[in-house]
Amino acid sequence: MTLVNGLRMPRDCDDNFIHQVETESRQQISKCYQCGNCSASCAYTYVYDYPVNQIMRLIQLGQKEAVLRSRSIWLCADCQACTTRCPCNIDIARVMETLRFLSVEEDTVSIKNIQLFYDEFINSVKIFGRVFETGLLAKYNLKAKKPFTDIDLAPKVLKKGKLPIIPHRIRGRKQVSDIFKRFEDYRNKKNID
Amino acid sequence: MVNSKEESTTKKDLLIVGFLCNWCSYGGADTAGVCRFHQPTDLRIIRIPCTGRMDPLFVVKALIYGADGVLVSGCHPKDCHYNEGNFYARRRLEVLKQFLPFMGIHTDRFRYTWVSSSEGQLWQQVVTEFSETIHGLGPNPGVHGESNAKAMMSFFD
Amino acid sequence: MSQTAKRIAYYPGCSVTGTTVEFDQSTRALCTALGIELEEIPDWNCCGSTPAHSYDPLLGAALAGRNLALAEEMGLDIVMTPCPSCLKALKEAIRKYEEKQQSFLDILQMPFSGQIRAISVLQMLYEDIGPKTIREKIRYRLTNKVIIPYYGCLLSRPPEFARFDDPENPISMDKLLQAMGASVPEFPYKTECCGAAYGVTQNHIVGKMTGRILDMARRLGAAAVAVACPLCQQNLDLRQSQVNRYWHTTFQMPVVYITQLLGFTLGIDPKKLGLDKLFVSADDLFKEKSEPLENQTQLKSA
Amino acid sequence: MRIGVFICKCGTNIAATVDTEAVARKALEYPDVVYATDYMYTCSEPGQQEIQQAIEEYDLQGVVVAACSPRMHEVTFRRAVEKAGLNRYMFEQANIREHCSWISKDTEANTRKAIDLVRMSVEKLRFNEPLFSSQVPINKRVLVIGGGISGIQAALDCAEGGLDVVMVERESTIGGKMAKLDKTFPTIDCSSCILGPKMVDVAQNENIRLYAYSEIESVSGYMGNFKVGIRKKATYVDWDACTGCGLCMEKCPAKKSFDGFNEGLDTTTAINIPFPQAIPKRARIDPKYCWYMIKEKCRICQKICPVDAIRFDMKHETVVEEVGAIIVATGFDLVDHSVYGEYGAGQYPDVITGMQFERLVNASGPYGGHILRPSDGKEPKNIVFIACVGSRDPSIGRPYCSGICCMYIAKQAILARDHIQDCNCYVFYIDIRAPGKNYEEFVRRAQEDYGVQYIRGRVGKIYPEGERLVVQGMDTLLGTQVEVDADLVVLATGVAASAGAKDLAEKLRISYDEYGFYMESHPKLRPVETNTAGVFLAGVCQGPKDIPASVAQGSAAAAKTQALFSRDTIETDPQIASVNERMCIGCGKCIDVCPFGSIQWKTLRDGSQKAEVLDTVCQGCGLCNATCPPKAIQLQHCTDDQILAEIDVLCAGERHG
Repeated sequence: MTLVNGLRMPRDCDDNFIHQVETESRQQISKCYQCGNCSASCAYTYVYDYPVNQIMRLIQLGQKEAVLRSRSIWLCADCQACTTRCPCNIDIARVMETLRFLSVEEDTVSIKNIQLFYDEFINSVKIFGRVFETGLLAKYNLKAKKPFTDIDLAPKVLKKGKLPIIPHRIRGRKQVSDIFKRFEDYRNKKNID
Repeated sequence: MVNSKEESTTKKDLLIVGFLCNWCSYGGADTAGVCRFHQPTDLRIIRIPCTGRMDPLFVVKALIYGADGVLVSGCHPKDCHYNEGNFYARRRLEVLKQFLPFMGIHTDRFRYTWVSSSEGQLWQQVVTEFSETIHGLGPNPGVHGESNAKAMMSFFD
Repeated sequence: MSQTAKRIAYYPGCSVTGTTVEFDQSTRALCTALGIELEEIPDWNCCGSTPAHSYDPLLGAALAGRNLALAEEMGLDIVMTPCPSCLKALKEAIRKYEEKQQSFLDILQMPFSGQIRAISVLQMLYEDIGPKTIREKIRYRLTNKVIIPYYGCLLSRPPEFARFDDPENPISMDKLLQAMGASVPEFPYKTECCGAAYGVTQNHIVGKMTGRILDMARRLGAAAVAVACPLCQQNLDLRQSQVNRYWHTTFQMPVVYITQLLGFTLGIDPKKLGLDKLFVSADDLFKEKSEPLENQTQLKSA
Repeated sequence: MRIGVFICKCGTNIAATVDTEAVARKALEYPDVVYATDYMYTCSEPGQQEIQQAIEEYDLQGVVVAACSPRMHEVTFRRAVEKAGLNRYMFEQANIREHCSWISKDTEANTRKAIDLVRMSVEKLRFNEPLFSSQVPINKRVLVIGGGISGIQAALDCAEGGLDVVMVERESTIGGKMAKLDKTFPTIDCSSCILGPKMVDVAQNENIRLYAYSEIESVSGYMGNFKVGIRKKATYVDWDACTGCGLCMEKCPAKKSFDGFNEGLDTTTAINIPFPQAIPKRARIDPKYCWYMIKEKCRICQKICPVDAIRFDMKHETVVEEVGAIIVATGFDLVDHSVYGEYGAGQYPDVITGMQFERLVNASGPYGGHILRPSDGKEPKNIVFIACVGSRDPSIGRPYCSGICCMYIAKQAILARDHIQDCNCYVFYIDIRAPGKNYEEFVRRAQEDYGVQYIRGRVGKIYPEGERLVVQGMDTLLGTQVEVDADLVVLATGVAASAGAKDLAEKLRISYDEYGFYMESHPKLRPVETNTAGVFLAGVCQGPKDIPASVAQGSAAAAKTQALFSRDTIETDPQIASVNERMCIGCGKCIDVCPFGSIQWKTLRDGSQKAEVLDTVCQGCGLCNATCPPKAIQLQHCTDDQILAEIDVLCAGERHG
């Protein structure tokens, strides 16, 4: 048994986590009084492991592990329904976004496929400056060990000449990769202090 | 926050005169007391019916006679027990602020604020902060040049 | 409105250069016809989209920021993009600039004032052109054709971020469609999510989402669904076959860009509008053109 | 002056952190102080006697008590010194508890502070002068604004006590919101059956003069003597002639007029009596719909009215009533749910408000008591109730709980189950607020005996699907989304301050909170008084409450009025401004600033204009005092001299010590 906000519970509380989420998202989580409107409005609740309102509650209790390892934060499509309808003016979508990036930082991403896709996406941007969809999709599907997903669509798409075979490389690739570099430096500095 | 409160009491007291309206801020100070909210001891409170009663002269006199700081507090705008007293107060005290420098008085030595009778916590905060400010400024060096002060007085009389 | 050509910075975004190229085509064609000078941001890069933001909002902001900086360099104060998620990324960048200016600029390393404004194609059509002008300019009317306006998530949400239209019941597209003579029923799923990026990673989700939307559209007797978002279009159009498999349905619902519809009614050559790029053919919709109705429309506008 | 100083230990409350003995010793050094001591509990009976004895013994002319806050015991001690033959205003109290002993543990500093505070009080006291309150006669008539249940209760209680009552009602009938209700919780007794008789009493009680379809135009004067301008709005029917036979309603062709009483669920005629039990039962023409008013033809009502009471040329008129007290019972409005786009923004006919539901189930309602869908008149199978619509919602600026919704939807669900045996009722709630007597049991009954489904969670969206409405909600206890195919959705719209509340408040010079609810004098101890003497509050105009509470407050306001009127004159507080005519330059600044209009011009024999304070109106805020250029007008017991004296000793003390 450990104390969570002075409650004795069989789980750990990370006060720093609450603070971290609030500063990064610039939202006051304690405003949430659990009306459940976010979950009611969310189109994805049925695929979530924790509905949004429970995510908010978990944050209030500093349940870092549970939150950052949850599938929900990755299944959120950022559709803004929750934010639009929250009676307490909490920008919930932004909180979810914050959680995604915190979970990347902590390397606790639950849905590997999504991380895979995102990594490929970012790589594509790093290399070409833009997203090379053909390559991205192919590569992703291979790595995701499901090379035949959307295979049914491929011919159609190609017929319409919609998937360029050669990636477009922008001239400012250097500029873009520099942005990445400078960002990494910033990241490292932040993590040090 | 806490330790800052501790030290401000251990320092030697300076003199802060407080003018509090009977209905909101005086009650707020009472509430703070009832809740035992720890506060610096420099403040001496004069009870007035309403901040609308505040004659800028009072502030000026206090500062000239050697008070190190003056704190005026009343009801929040729109909550005035007498409907609009605190609006008049705001207008007058704003003007007063403009004049303090002419008397060689640091404007930070004077502050006015709104605290309701339920806001004990806020009152503790206000008192603590203001006392710290005043301790930061140190004792009131007094008015430079009697004549200057006289001039000011005549302005207000 | 804009008699003297109005100059706007144009940010196409990656997806419209590939899978949804017709949105790009029709947007350009339309703007030319409406006397709006689109200036593509030279050598623009990917806005970072959701992946970059999930990686770290600051990275996303910086990536999108480069495009904004370039646009400012062009001396333009408005950047328009056909893709709502790009739009969000651009706005996000402006917000980050306001919040974490220093680190933002440190990473971007480009002159940026944050004065630029980002808008969607729909916003431009509705606010800068407006239904009235459109009613005057169109040559063909979509008379007695039921067309469903589908907005998706991001065009008007969240309110204080989008600053456009009503978050719960947007009406801009409705008004535009009505101006084109179409009959527009109340569509309850206007802002329901289409499944967004899960087409790729979790396409069963998209199946469910889009299925509901298409079903409702059919029940309302829709001849087509009008959209203003490449992602929505892809999920509804490209993936319609998947939806049919998922739900054992037989949807054949054309999903058309508002820009294509508008272009058509203005009499722009369908080729230029990329109508042929749609997966579910919309030919029936455009087949029998009602006669040009200058005089009638004149009366209307009078 | 001979002054006695009493330092209270207040047990250990003060003594623990203040050296009271030292303070007393120090006090003896002050000018005029002839006696000083400390005592365990000065406010106690023996404590007070101690003071009185000292007054005797040392024949004191003034007393200073250093103890708790004067807001606590000033009155007590004033009474004590008065008993001993002093003028009660020859007393000052220094607050060395709340402002000293309780807020610091540093005994030294506290003692120093206490010494200063006592010093200041002594100095102030030296300038005190005996004050005597004057007596003014009371006009023993009371004005009740608002003819809802709490207004009615207040009026009847006052009339019962033999007072003349003037009642002003904005609508053309009294009864307010309660008249529209079908049943009332938690007893399910018929609303009009319990309200009706009271309405009749109002009509029949010869002590009550009722101005229906009238509004307050102006208020002047003060407690005991108010002058109220009442605007009688044109009804276009001579109510002295009209018998309420209703013939005109049968014949009036403008049948599409808005029916406010039925919450717009039905239409009525342009000339109409809101409902059969209306009081007064008089017809009124709605100019927005009357054919003759819009297009100059028709006049059928005029032709058929047996007592020819129709007056198309009727104008508004203003009457003035003089009263001694005012009871404000202006009630409330319901939150406009059109702000909720996700609930259809008021566009879906089958998404209705709680009040509309009341009309639906009511036997005298549009469907004669059958619950039917407004859209197609079909009987609903699935009825969904949504709580907290417009309550607990900071995003629309209403963070407060409306207090009544939880109960009325429980009642309505029960009624629905009673009317339609095989219907399903679902209630989406966030928390159930059922604090009243038998309330919780009532809500339990809804669930246990009537099988109402309670789902904890808010509804995200309502959208039409075919003939039905899909309600997309959340069961937060289960952690899953739930959808209901509803035939009828009832929004438990919350309580909002009445539209005209703020204007009226300005006229009455009473204050209101940020939501427009009127402010009581003290949230706990003065719940029906306002800060304007002689103006009392009753009902929801002061804040959300249910019928029992509104009635109780109505009676309370009546009781306060009775108490006020039980005397023939009122004693005025003498701590008010007074003008020194020799110094007054007649600039009139004080007249301009006075928030209460309590200063007027006075012409002296030499014809010169001077300011004059109306004792009974002045509230003693001192605004005039601070404004007066020559300081001719002084707030007694808080004069410039007194305040300056306090400042002086305080700072002087500091300078030399």
